[in-house]
Amino acid sequence: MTNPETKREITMLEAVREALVQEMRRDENVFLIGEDIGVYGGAFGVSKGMQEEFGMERVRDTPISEAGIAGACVGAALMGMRPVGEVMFMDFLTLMMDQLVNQAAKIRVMFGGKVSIPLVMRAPYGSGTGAAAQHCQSLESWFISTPGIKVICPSTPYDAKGLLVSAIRDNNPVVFMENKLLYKAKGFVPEDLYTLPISKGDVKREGKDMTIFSYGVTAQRSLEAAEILAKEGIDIEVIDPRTLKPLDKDLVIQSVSKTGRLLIVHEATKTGGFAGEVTSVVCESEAFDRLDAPIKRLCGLDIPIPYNRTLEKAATPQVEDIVKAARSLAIEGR
Amino acid sequence: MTNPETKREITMLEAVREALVQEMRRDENVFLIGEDIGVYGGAFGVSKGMQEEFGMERVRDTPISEAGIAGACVGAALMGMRPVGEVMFMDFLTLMMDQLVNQAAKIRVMFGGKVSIPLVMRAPYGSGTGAAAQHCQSLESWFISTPGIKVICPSTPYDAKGLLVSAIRDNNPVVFMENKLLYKAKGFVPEDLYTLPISKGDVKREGKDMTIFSYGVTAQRSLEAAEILAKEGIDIEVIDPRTLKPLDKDLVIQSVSKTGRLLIVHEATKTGGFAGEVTSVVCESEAFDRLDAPIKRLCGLDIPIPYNRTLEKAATPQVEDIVKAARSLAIEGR
Amino acid sequence: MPVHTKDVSNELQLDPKIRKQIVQRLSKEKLQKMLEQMFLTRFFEENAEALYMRGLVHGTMHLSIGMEASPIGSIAAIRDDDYILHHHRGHGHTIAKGADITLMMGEFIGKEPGYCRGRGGSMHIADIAGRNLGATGIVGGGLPTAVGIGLALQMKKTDNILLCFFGDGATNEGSFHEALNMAALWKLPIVFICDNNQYGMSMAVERAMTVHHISQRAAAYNIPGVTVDGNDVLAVYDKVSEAAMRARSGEGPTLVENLTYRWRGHSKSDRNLYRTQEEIEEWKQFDPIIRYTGWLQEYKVLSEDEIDSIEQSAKESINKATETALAFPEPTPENLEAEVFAP
Amino acid sequence: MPVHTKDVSNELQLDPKIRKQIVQRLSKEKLQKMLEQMFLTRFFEENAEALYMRGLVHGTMHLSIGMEASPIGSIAAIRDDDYILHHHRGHGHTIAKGADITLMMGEFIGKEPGYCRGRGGSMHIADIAGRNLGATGIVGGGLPTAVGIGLALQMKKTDNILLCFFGDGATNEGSFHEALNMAALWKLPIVFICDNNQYGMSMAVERAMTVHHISQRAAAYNIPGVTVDGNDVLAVYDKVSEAAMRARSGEGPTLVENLTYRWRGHSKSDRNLYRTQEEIEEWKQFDPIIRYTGWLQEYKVLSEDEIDSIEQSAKESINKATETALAFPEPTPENLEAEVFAP
Ligand SMILES: Cc1ncc(C[n+]2csc(CCOP(=O)(O)OP(=O)(O)O)c2C)c(N)n1
Ligand SMILES: Cc1ncc(C[n+]2csc(CCOP(=O)(O)OP(=O)(O)O)c2C)c(N)n1
Ligand SMILES: [Mg+2]
Ligand SMILES: [Mg+2]
Repeated sequence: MTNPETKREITMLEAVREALVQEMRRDENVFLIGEDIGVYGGAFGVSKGMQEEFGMERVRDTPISEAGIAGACVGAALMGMRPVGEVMFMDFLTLMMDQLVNQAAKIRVMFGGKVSIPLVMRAPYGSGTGAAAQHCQSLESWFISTPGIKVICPSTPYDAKGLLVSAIRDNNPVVFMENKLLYKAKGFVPEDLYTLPISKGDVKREGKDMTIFSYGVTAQRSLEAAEILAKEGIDIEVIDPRTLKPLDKDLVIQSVSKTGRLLIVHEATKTGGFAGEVTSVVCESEAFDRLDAPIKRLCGLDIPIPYNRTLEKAATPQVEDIVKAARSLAIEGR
Repeated sequence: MTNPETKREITMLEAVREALVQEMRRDENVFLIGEDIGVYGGAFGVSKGMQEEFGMERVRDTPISEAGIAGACVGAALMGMRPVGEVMFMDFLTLMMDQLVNQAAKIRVMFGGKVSIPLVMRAPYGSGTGAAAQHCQSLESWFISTPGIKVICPSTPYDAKGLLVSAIRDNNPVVFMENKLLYKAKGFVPEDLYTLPISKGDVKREGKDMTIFSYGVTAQRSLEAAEILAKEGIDIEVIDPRTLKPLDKDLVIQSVSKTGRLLIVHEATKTGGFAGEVTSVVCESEAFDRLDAPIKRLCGLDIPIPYNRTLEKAATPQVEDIVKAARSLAIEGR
Repeated sequence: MPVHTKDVSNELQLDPKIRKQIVQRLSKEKLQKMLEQMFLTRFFEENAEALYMRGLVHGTMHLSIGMEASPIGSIAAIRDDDYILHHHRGHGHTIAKGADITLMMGEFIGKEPGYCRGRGGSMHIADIAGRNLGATGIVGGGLPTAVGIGLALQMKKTDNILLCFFGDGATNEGSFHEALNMAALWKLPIVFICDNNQYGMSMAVERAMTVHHISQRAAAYNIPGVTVDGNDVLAVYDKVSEAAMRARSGEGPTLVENLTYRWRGHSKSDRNLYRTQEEIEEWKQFDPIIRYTGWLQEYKVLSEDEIDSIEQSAKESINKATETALAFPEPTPENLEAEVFAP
Repeated sequence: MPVHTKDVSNELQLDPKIRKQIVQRLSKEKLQKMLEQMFLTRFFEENAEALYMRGLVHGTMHLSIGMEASPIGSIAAIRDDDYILHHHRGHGHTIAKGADITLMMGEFIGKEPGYCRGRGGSMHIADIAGRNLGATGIVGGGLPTAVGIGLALQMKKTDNILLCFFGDGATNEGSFHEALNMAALWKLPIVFICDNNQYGMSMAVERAMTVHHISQRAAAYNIPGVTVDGNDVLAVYDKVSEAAMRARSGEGPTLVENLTYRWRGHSKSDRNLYRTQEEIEEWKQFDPIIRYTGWLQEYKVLSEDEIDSIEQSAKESINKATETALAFPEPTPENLEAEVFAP
């Protein structure tokens, strides 16, 4: 795991804000746009205080008009600005799909490569806050299957800051997923501006008996599960792609080639989720022959997220579910 | 393959229309709604002549308001009607995502199972007509990953009629995909009203050396490829799930257990496409141990569909691509 | 100060003579029921808030304290067999449509016997049997759905109508535009009712749109648009009655804007930075319950004692409902996937 | 007969005195250029249609024959360094913004040297260097994008403006509403121009909305809305000039509705069942080119001979462009995935 050389601990939320603030100071083409991001600071408080420094133009509150926000980003990007949009909950990307998929993702190729669309859409995602079916989705697979869009999902404050800066500087549309439960998670983050490479995953824990591939909050849960299983003598490698698209296939292939076992864990629903893609990538690689057991998926249930806390927890993989699945995979095929 | 007992050949387009006409005669709760479906007959002519029989209320032209059309279907379904919406091109589902995903798919569970949403959204999809990036997409994976929605995609006129009738009678939201290039394809179709079971796939060609899993126009291309390879002594089984969600897993598992080889072919982009899901399903089943070679995917390129005919063809699997991929898979691992 | 504060205090106020006429047209029973519902809503939300503070509720919550006249006056104007569709701030609407407060509270706390079996929560309470077709958490998300409901009512040749509620912020969503256009075009039996509480979260109406009154947007669909003193339950009742008659007689939809104000924050995370304490206090002068009880006494419909006893009994009902609901069983996480598709 | 046919023939016609003033305000060069562009557009599309008939074009095509005055009059009203954004029926807009017709035709036929390297085709011609930011095939899809372009122009403190074009049908999309609201709110330097050709595919305007004039929808955003005789290139020029000045001076957007008519079917598959032949013929009486050449002669700007020679030379240019474009190389399908992401 990449270890930042700093002793400063901040939360993921602060890391995201710091990336925004520092990039906005550096490049006047960067601006924020979204609902209630000004004095309110955004639904989760990410941009709290930023309007004071950057003004109402560059931290721009909008009417409740998601298609309009997305369009504002596409158009501004077309003109050479670097807009960072905020969709209040990832679920509301449903209202931005035309602008993101039919416009942002396609304009470059459709216009013969003569223009680029450097925009970032920040999307808080995931369940665990009791906000029920319409405010808890993890919709990454829609964008992973859309040519022309990059998808990033950090699991630590360090990754969040470095990758958000890279996303802003990238010349393509990026959906930047932020897990709501991780906003309060702390980690070491350098104070200076830095970038992390897009499409480079990270080994969050080295191990030899099995690979767990995960991202976002389930990457953190996987690390917890790995510690528990370490006590049982199962040595798990946890890899975090950080960028879901384009995927760092080498990292997955190398890790699985080494461990011979792969468990893919994500919060998004299992059916049609990203885990299938990762499975295919491994099957199509040389790692396939090194598999000692079938690839397993541990993902969200195929249900709209329920409100009740117990049901909500049951809907996505928790630490104990990961422990159980990994423990059983460890002995399979032996 | 299920063989209808009839000698009447009609096109897929006529089969779809016949399903609509016969269901509308049978059940007055069924109605059509969409853009230019009246005198114009819809962009592809599916509902040509229907307004004459059923009137302007039950074959209802709408303003160009996709979210409105989807909402009209959701609301009418909530009231016990059985709306059949038409989105002119599948690409415009981007504008219906909130109504379909956040409302239609979730209302049942969100309201405690006390209501159901029986709607069908017919969606012409796919490339090959020179309509470029915004009119050629195959977006099934978005809906496959959405709990609460069923996805159907027929490859023959017979399947189209029987499945559309079942879709209309189903008590859930269904995205019904119709391949534009197949509209003119002919096949035997009984004149009487009949249903085909949702979530039951079909063996379109029996074979013992390899399974090709495909649907829509690529299922037809796979059959052509199988005939070509038969002459080379490669005996291919072509299975067509017909319903993509919920998937007939048994059919896939049985076929692959028998042949030991699986090639998944679809028009949608490879990355994040349905093929990954199918790969995972097989990996998680007993068929995994019967595999003689890794599972292979042959899918659309990760690009917005280009306008130029040559480029457009290169973007999705053609017969010769399938032949090549299947031929190479046939000898792998031997 | 938001643009509309003055409107309510001045020009929109009903002529007392007209208000008196409205009261005279209504039975004591009806007038009393409206008051009961206002109290029930107020106490339901105060209890809900208290439960939240005690950590007994997981998730979010949107309170409509101070806004009760809009849903209750509106729904008093329709028949029991008519329909409503509402939104995230929907406790008042649900009570007005005759919901069982115990099942409501059960849902709020996420219990199995709750209206949505604990799957929906505060933002999604629906009472399908009571023709309350539920609440969406997607701002503006109910508007296109309303078109379908209206269409079904029209196609089935019923004489029922739908009240479709949404906030001021929702009128900036594309869905508002598409829905109003379609409903106007097909003369659907819908009354579109905007609970204009001056803010969409932190966005004051005048920072989110350039028209002074949301009702002006009716012009784009050639339908009537009306702005009402939304803290006057009688004025709301009166204007929605007219619109309901129009809808029922096949003349099509009306856009009714009830000007009101939310006393509490948008949801739990709100620090109220976007408005002043004075503004909130000013609006509290227009408490719809106090105004209504004043008129009921003035027009001798109810005595102070009667009002007190209605208030007391509402408070007791809510307390009892809360107690019962807290004792309700939790849902269990078995077979969740099996309930997704209808048979 | 669609609702607007009479409008153009009667009330909307410019007072001849005003028309004369407009002509007098313009240089001969400018007036001649507008005529050239009208001819170029007409012949471009006639050639395109012929190529299509001969099977040389794969895909679809949307012709604007009969509608030339709207894009050409509008774009004549802005500066070369201003921007446009248009839609599926965008040949006239592209020519008016100064495109190279050979590269346009190359794109139409899908060749590598075409504007979009054969990737876009007729529906997506963009000439980024010429500040023509392209055409979307999603009805209404350009409107939200326009907000971002306007925002960038404003934030960069340029004095450039954007003309955003769309059809009558597009005004029923939610995106229209969101975009106009945001542009009005922030006083963006945009002129929204509706090429109202009476139909969205087969839907007559009056079957798709309840307002008589699309410009009435400006009321929902408190911005000026104006309906223009869209077959009078001078009237269009005049009204868009006013709106452009407003936009440029920071006063915000205007909604301009150019009433016009499409002579051809919507696209190739159209059997014209939704309108009568008489209606089409009636509108052909208002051919924007014939009307314009008439006035040019009447006001002695150009002689018949001069006009003929402009016509001839436009025809020749288009023929030559077609020939050249047909000989252009095809794109090759190598490394298509590599071009998706910008470096
Ligand atoms: C599509 C969508 N965008 C944003 C939100 C987040 N959100 C929830 S309520 C709200 C404010 C809504 O304002 P208004 O319509 O005026 O209703 P109010 O909350 O004032 O009752 C916002 C922005 C949402 N739930 N859905
Ligand atoms: C979102 C969307 N819906 C439907 C279509 C199909 N379609 C293409 S053009 C058109 C008619 C558009 O009408 P209008 O806006 O009046 O433009 P016109 O074609 O008349 O120039 C339709 C329905 C589309 N391309 N995009
Ligand atoms: Mg509000
Ligand atoms: Mg039109």
